[in-house]
Amino acid sequence: MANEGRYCKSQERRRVPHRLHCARNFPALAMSPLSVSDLAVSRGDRTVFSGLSFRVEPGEILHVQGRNGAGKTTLLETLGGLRVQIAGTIAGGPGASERHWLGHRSALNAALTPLENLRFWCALNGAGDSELLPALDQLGVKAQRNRLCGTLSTGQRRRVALSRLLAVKRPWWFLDEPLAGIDAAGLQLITQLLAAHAGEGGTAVVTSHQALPDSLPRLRALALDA
Amino acid sequence: MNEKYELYVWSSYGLGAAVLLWNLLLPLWRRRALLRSLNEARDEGE
Amino acid sequence: MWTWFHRLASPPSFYRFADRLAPWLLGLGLLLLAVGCYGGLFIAPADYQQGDAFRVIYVHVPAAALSLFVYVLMAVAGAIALVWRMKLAECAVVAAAPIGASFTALALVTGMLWGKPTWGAYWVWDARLTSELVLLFLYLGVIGLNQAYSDARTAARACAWLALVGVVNVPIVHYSVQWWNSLHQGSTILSLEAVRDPKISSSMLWPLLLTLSGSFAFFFAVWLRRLQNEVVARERGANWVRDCVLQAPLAAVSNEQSGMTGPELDPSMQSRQGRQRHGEPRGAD
Amino acid sequence: MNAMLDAAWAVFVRELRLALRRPAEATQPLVFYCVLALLFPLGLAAQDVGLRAFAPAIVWVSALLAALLGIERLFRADVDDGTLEQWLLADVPFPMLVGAKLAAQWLLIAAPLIVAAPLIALALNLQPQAIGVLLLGLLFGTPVLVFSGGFAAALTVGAPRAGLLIPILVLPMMCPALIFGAGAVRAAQVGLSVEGPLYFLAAMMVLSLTLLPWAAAGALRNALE
Repeated sequence: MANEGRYCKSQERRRVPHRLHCARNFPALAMSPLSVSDLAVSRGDRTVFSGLSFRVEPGEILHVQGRNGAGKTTLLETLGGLRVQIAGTIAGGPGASERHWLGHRSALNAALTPLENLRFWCALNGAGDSELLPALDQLGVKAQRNRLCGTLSTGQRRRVALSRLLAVKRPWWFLDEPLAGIDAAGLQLITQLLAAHAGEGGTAVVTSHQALPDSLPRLRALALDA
Repeated sequence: MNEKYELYVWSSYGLGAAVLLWNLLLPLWRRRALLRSLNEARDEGE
Repeated sequence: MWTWFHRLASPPSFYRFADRLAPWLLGLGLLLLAVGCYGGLFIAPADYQQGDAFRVIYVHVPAAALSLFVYVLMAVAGAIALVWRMKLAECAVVAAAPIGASFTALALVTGMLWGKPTWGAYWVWDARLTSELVLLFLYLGVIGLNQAYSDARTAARACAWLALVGVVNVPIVHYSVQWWNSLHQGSTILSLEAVRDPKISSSMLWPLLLTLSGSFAFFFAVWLRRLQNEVVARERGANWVRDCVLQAPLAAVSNEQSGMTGPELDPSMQSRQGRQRHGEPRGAD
Repeated sequence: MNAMLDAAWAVFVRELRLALRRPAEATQPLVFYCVLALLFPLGLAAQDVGLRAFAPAIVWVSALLAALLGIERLFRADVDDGTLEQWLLADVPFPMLVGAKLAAQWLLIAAPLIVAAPLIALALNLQPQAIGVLLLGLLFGTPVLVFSGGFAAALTVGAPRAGLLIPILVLPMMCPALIFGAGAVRAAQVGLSVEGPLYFLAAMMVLSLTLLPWAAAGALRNALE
């Protein structure tokens, strides 16, 4: 894809480690499209949205948009498997070990260090932790790996949380407001991560108030207000 | 009825009646409040 | 039968069904209770052992039976709510708890009033009284848990879990207290059992059967009414509420608004039940 | 199966590590337990013979209250920082993870209470021959206590101010354990057989170890939704 080529060149300039975007295709099995039809989800007794139908193809980045309370997070939670819909079907989605879920909370205990938090997370998911340090390095928080998470800034915690995406490779990403509390350099970093992920054939569903950069390949918007 | 027991028996029947009344009235009151708030909400909406 | 059941579970058809059924159940219940109480107070002969004190039985036994029955009903509704995510069952749990609690309290107090003249003490730590007390705490736990959450659905489902765990707990408490007692005061237990299960003559029996069935009918009538309220409160935005709840009684409500001396003016009731009755802002966004 | 055990072990170790980070907080239940139990004699006349009779109940009730101290916070941090979402989404049965967390809590809260119990029992003039029974009873009874406390904490985790609700939810579940735990000690004091109550306690322990993690997991899932 022409778009992607341009993107890679710009990355080289910024000397991002090469392995970030070396193509590694995910097994074809995991990559069936996710198709949602006539979905209705409620929080408590309030139906947040209903009659929602869309498809996510492998390799796509779906940007879920909408005003506050439109149900972005609710939709993401339903797709990720945290919430049960009241009507409609979700077909072809990922299994538990094929998806990354990053909520708007970072899932880091304040009294543990980033490394301890992430090692725990790896053990929870039955994954090795050999990729942890390189992942923290790529996200620029390797130096903070032995400080308590409670002493890190919001952006740093966000970066630590995002390093899970690199530490364990999974084809489906569900990211809830990954850009919240992150600086310009961080925004660039996340853009690179997403582009590299899509380049490898991975899929991402992202909620965000901010616009995602147009440079991203196969970016598609889903507006929940409509 | 034997006076020795009168107090116990009558008070238990009285309490029973009170419980019945309480159970009877409470849903009615709540229903009334509910209908009023629903009506208000509808009037505001219109 | 199954489709009928399924249709009933939808809030609007349940609402209409309850509207038709509840008045009949209430009338039947009150009639049976009135006849039963009259029979119990004036027709049944005095017991040869306990004298007139045994007449408490016509209040105590129905209340105790209801308290257990309502808890089991709550647990069954809770299981249905958790397995099939059925809204009506969630409401059923929450609606049953206050009624069950009131009858449990009645059973406890009448038990004490019966105990004083027959055993000479208001309270005896026997298995039935103690498990009844624990049951009251379980009911209070359900009511408290329901009010602790601001979201009605989360609250109802938490209550369903509690009811399920509690229903396992009640028999355990009962048998543990029984055993605890038999270790230390075996003789009182024996005489107590005899008091609780007297060889009852038919002129004593029929009022009991009447008050028993009457209070069950009464419970179901009140429960249906509470369920209606609960369902309407949770479905307040739905179209059917507008169509079939608000249309008919509109005139009645506006009348009441003008010159009413109602519960709103009763401060004691207000403080105890205010939250429950005015819990409407729940789940509002 | 192996991955499941690894994950549960990871949860267990994480709990211990977190407790080690805040040692003062972790020892609070123990201190509270000792203070509470040793307040009772001060309410009686010096050398009161009644103390010995009340000792089993004092030890048990104090343990009960100490274990409930702060249990409402059990899941709150994990819910607030999003950790529990990751537990739910991991490819491991959620009740298993909840069970592992509760097991760690038992080790952190209840095990110190069991260790301290003999000293308190001696201070309360309990006969030395009854102390073994007391410890055995606590060994069987405290898991019931911690697991039902965990269940109550899971039930109330979404409710902001439910601290006072937890004792109301837990105490009915603790009645049988209290009856048999203190009952066994009283039986030992007068030389009666203690096997019955202890068997009953062990059965209750098995029941709560098997059922309550599932109930707690269901309640947590509900609170997160």
